[in-house]
Amino acid sequence: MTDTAAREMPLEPENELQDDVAVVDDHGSDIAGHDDHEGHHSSLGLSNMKLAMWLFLGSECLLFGALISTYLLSKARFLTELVALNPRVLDGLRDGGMPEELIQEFIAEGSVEPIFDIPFTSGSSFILLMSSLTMVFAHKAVSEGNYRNSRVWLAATALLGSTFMAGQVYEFTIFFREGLTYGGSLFGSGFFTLTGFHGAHVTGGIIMLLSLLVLSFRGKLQSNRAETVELVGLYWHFVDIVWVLIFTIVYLIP
Amino acid sequence: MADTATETPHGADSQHGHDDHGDHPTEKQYWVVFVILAVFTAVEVAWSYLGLEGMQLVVPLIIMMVIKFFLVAGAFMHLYFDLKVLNGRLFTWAFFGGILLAMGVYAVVFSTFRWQI
Amino acid sequence: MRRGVRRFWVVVLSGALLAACAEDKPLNTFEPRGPKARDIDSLMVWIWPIMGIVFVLVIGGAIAIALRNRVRPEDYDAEDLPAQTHGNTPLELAWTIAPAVLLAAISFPMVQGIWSLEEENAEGDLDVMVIGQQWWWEYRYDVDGDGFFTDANGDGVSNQDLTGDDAELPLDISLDPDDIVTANELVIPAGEQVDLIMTSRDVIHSFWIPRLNGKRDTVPGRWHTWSVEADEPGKFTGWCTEFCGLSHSRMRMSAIALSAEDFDEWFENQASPAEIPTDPDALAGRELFQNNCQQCHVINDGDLAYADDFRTNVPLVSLAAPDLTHFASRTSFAGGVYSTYAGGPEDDSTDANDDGLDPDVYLQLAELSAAPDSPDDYRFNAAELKRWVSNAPSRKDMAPDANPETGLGRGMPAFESLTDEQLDQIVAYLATLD
Amino acid sequence: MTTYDDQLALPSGLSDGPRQPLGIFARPRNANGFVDWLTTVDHKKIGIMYGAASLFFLIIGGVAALLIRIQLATPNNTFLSGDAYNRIFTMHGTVMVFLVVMPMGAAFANFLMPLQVGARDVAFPRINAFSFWVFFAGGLMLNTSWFIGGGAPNGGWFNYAPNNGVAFSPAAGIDFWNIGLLITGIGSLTGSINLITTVLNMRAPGMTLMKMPIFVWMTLVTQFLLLFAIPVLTVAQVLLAADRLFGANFFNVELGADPLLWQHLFWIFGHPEVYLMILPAFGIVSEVIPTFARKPIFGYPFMVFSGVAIGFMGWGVWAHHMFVSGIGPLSVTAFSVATMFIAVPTGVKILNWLATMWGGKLILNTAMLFSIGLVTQFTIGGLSGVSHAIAPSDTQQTDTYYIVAHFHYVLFGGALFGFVAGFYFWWPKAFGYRLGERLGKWNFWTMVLGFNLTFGPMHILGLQGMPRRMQTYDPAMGFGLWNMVASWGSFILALGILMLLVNVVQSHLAWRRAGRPNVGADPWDGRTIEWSIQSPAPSHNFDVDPAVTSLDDFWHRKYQPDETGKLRRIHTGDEIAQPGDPTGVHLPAPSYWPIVLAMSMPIVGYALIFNLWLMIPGVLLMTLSLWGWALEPADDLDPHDDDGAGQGDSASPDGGDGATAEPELETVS
Ligand code: HEA
Ligand code: HEA
Ligand code: HEC
Ligand code: CUA
Ligand SMILES: [Cu+2]
Repeated sequence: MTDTAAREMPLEPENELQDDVAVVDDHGSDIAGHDDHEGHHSSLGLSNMKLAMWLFLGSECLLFGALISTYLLSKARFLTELVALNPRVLDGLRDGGMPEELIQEFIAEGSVEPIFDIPFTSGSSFILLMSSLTMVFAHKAVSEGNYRNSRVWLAATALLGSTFMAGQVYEFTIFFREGLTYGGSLFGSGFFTLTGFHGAHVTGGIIMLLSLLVLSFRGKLQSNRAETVELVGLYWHFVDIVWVLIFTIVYLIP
Repeated sequence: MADTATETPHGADSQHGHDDHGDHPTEKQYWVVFVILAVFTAVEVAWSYLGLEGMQLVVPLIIMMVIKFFLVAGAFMHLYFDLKVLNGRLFTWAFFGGILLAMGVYAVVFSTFRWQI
Repeated sequence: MRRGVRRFWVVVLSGALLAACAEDKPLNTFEPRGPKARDIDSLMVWIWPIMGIVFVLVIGGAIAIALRNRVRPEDYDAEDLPAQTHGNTPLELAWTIAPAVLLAAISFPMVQGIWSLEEENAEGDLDVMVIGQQWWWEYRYDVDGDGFFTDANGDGVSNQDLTGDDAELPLDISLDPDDIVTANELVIPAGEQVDLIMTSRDVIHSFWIPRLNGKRDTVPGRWHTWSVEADEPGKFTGWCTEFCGLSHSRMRMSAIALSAEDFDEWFENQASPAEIPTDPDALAGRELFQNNCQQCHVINDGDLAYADDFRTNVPLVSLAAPDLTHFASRTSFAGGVYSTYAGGPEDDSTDANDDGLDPDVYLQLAELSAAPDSPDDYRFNAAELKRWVSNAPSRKDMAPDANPETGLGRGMPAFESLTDEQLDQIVAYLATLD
Repeated sequence: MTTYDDQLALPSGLSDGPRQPLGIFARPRNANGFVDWLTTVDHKKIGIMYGAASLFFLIIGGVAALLIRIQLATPNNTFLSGDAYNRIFTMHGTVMVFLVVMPMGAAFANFLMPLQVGARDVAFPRINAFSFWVFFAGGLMLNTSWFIGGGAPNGGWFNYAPNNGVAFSPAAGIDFWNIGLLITGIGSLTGSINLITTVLNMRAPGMTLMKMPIFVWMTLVTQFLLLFAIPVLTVAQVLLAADRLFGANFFNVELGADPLLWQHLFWIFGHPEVYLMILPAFGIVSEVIPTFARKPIFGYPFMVFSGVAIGFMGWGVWAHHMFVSGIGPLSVTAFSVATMFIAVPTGVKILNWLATMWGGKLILNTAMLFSIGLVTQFTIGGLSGVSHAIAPSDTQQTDTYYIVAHFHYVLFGGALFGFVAGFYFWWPKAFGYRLGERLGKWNFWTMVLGFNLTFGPMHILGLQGMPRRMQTYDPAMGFGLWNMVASWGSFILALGILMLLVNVVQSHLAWRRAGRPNVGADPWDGRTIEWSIQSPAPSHNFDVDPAVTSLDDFWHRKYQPDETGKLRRIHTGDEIAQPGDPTGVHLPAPSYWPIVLAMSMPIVGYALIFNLWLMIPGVLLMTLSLWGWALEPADDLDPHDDDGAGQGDSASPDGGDGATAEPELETVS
């Protein structure tokens, strides 16, 4: 039992700091691969964490692929029924409070384009794209040991991400007010689910970035931790890439 | 297959030391990539306003989308610069394997549905 | 010859499979009674022997090797190793390529089979609309023969619209008196390919009459085509084969093939409205029906009024209940679970799934039951029907109570308020509907 | 078989099973401490827990199966109501697939794969613990639906839309199915990432990919299948949850949805799923057969590549479950042909196993019998699979008992037989004693008999037209006889499985009575490096990194050619086995956070189903545990254990170059 107690004894922070092995990881990952030195090292000369992150992203491709497919199918089926004036579909939109002109516009154009505000979304897409740039700089700064810069870039990335999210929330409310509800139509369900999932990913990324920032302010984000930043970066870029797809597929292609 | 490089006797890759990517792009290169991305985005949006339809609209948009995709993956996510490790195959496969699989599978799904719009 | 080959293999494969050929299995897939089913069967006649050979080789081989090469524990000698073969690339390539070649060969007739199953009948031939719902089948026949069905709004929907790549999807498929609407029993002319245009009102079902063809799902919101053809007149049993909820196991159906003349006679009868009964009991039953049943069921006797907008009055998920206009002309009810007629030659079960029914008497059922000549003749199964009307959910799993989410129920409710006498009157009325 | 029990000369202090030398922490290997199991991050313990959990769920699923068989024994039976029947077969299928076969695969992958690649643990031990607990939590949650929320799910294991919507299935059962499996899916996903990383990146020096044991290869393929398949199911489940809980319309036909979307998503997952259930078993027999044939596996590269090919092709055939769904003749043609060709790589495996046995000196012990059982029984299932692949004939067969026969032959006769073989084979490595051979043989023959009596007749029933998922049938349909036979068979089969459980208990007791004799490192004259360490495997696995130079490395160290080229045994396994000395090794410390985090998931699940207020404790707990997890060092730097591992070689922080260095074996006094 004493053994157990010893095991559970929390570690002194300083101790941990010096020991670049016991990396505290910000997004719940583990690093045991690094710890048994005498034995294990990587067969491929890669870091386990990084490999794991890439695998995770590979799996995310199928997730977003399925969501995008669902969206496309839902939109197509929605428009088919709408153009055929299926009364239930019309009722669904009207119950959500969609103005009649907008509905007629949908029908006339056979497209959901009228509800989108392309300039606005282009702006937020650009912001998200920009955050990828700041993210690489953050990583660069950390690996070069430039702590001041790293904080600036991390904060900038988180800020840009938050701006994007704010834009999305704003967009959602606008859509909602225009009568595009989650339950009112197939298109609404598909659209909000896809973009909502993406938004949840961005939010997760922001939380990671903020955690990094906190670590940095507590002096724990030193160059030996560059990989952690890189991992967050990979995730962040991936989320950005997904938006590149969504922006084109959902917004630009009617 | 992703394994040729792993045939190297153990420890041969130890010069990779801490990690696997030697040369990362310079700050300037990042900026260049970013500007290209930004330009593409602008062109995309503009294109969507040209009032084109069908293939004329969709194909260029998709092409630009794909280019952007690879720019981010290649430059920002360092896939391009990881080419040195394992001849770049491992990460590339983990990730693009997922993408290719997703594309293949979902394309087939689509082909089995009726499309009217 | 082909039959001979098949018999041979069936016997060889196992004695047990022989039992599968026995005649008393109404769903047996080994007994094609129509060209489509025969196509499938004749494809399988070749597949099973091939599989049988592989089976014998692999399993026999495994057992033989195990027996031949076994070493008993007492003879075990750690030093005495067998020859350490690591592999043999040509050999392995051979058993990679050989099955591939075999399968490639099989795929030719297979692909042909796939497409031939899809072949539709000629323009102008009989098409029947099949609608699955929890837990019974509805069939609609195009009466005026113009290739159009009518939807609830009276708009014409061409069956051409319902197939092919640009199918329109009319969602409101509800009952319309202009078409022949029947339930559970698909009546077809023998020797003619009948195309089925299928959909569902609620969940996915699957239409399967094994002796006439394989199965095809009926999917809500989609129209699928499938066809059946019977060589000879007869009754062919089927079963819904896509899990569709509570009473999936009680969703059966049958196809009844009639000779050309009989079919015409049947068709004419179905196309005309039901007769208003003269018997006072039946008349009383008719009134009870109007008050209790009409909110869901349709009986078209020219006089009987029914709800204009049928759907809105019916608290049913599927929005429809079986059309009872010619109820007594059908041999089974409640999703093919109960017989409308009991008795008949060599049979007095009330089991709808035995094929004792002689299709030659199909059209005379009602007459026979009204005035049976002998106890062997068919008689209207009043007892079972009465049990059904008084408490249907006890005869078949259903959930007539409304779903809290949708306010809709599934199936027919119990009518405990009806007295015994009233029930008899209703049954008497239903018996007149031939 | 030669036993080594007596000839063992263990280093002192190890005679009673390997023990940690004095003073060094803390991971008592025979910990009867409950807490130790809850907090362990040791891949072996986690593997054992996966195994135990899957056996537990096997009993639940099996009892459900027996209820099914009782109900179907006679026509028009009323033992179960229609409603109860639907719930029971749904739970039977779901439990067997998701909570029995999948975790059993995970059990072997976890316990064995790190040992076979010569790693000290998996890449992310805490995540590994989390994977297990989250699977277990999800499984328990699913099973609570027997008691709460209006009954167990009733939509069938593939739960087709729109029958799974609130309009048709208002009770919460479907939500349990949906959310419960969503939760287990999280475990599968994290597990797959973890295990792939381990295989790719933590192999012993010298173990190149083509020197990995086949089981490791199959694990790799399996985990890749999981990695890519789980997200597809996740999306399907998210869509369903959105529909059921938040009023979305993805499967609402009235608004134009197409229900086939569910089928596509489910089977894109579902078909890779069936291969990821069978491949671990294939891996297991690929280890067992060479060992007891005393020959190397025949055609290693073919075995590897056929496994990989099955993995790839498994992605291109999902619509063979939809041949009658109306996907159009072109798709049917493509999928039909693609499906048939999966028989090719699978056939290569079958024939290569036979070729391995050919000319061998077979020791037909229980593990080997079960392996041969797999080869034969699986082939039967595979051949009926090919007959479904022929789409026209599938229109007659689909949704009949012929399909039920097919998948029980591949799942039970394939996967489970393989797993049982694995139990018998690796039991000594996990627990230090063998399972009894006598009862084992009884176990095997009872199971073979019961199995074939149960599922053999289902071929006939299916061809006679008996549809599946039928609560009852009419006597006039003529299904009575074979159903009765199958029902009897199922009880014989249950007896067979019972024997396995009895064998476990009995062998354990016998071993205890005999004073816990040590079975030795290498009880079967094994081929792969997991046999080069003590049994039961010490918690640190390897004292020194095993340097691997060839396939079946351990075997080659025992047997070498003499001058004449004839193979001679130069060592027994125990002579060259590692003594199990943990000095200088330090292991990741146990942690509470994985289990706590995992337990927060079902709370969130219940919140979604019953009351969103429950979200608050659920999310709080989740945040707390994530927080705790993040702040907890993954590593326990025990002050005694300052072998320099921690701070010393900071030049190579992740040990990338420890390769050539001799492991430090300082003795700590
Ligand atoms: C472990 C799981 C597992 C495995 C390995 C397989 C393997 C195969 N399965 Fe099976 N299958 C299931 C589990 C599995 N299946 C389940 C659970 C279902 C039902 C789901 C449900 O509806 O509930 C199902 C259903 C199913 C269907 C759908 C049936 C229907 O619902 O209509 C089909 C159709 O093609 C099919 C085909 C195949 C084929 C071709 C193989 C092949 O991989 C088999 C290949 C093996 C061999 C062929 C034997 C060895 C080969 C040789 C000895 C070489 C020589 C052989 C020849 C030349 C033929 N399976
Ligand atoms: C790995 C997967 C697996 C396994 C091992 C089994 C094992 C068994 N299965 Fe099942 N089965 C499925 C997967 C599996 N099944 C799936 C996926 C379905 C489809 C579900 C659906 O349609 O949705 C299905 C469906 C299915 C049906 C069809 C139901 C229907 O369509 O209506 C039947 C019918 O007989 C059946 C029977 C059995 C039997 C008798 C066993 C036996 O082998 C079980 C034997 C095991 C035990 C009995 C437990 C252990 C025994 C003891 C501990 C002994 C002591 C205990 C007692 C005696 C109480 N299964
Ligand atoms: C709420 C709607 C509803 C009401 C009211 C109702 N039924 Fe039904 N009825 C159904 C449904 C639904 C079925 C189909 C049940 C099945 O087979 O699954 C059915 C089936 C039947 C059948 C069998 C038809 C066939 O061919 O299979 C008969 C006969 C019948 N009802 C008679 C009656 C009578 C008589 C009454 C009134 C006393 C009545 N029903 C009232 C819904 C209703
Ligand atoms: Cu309808 Cu099953
Ligand atoms: Cu499959």
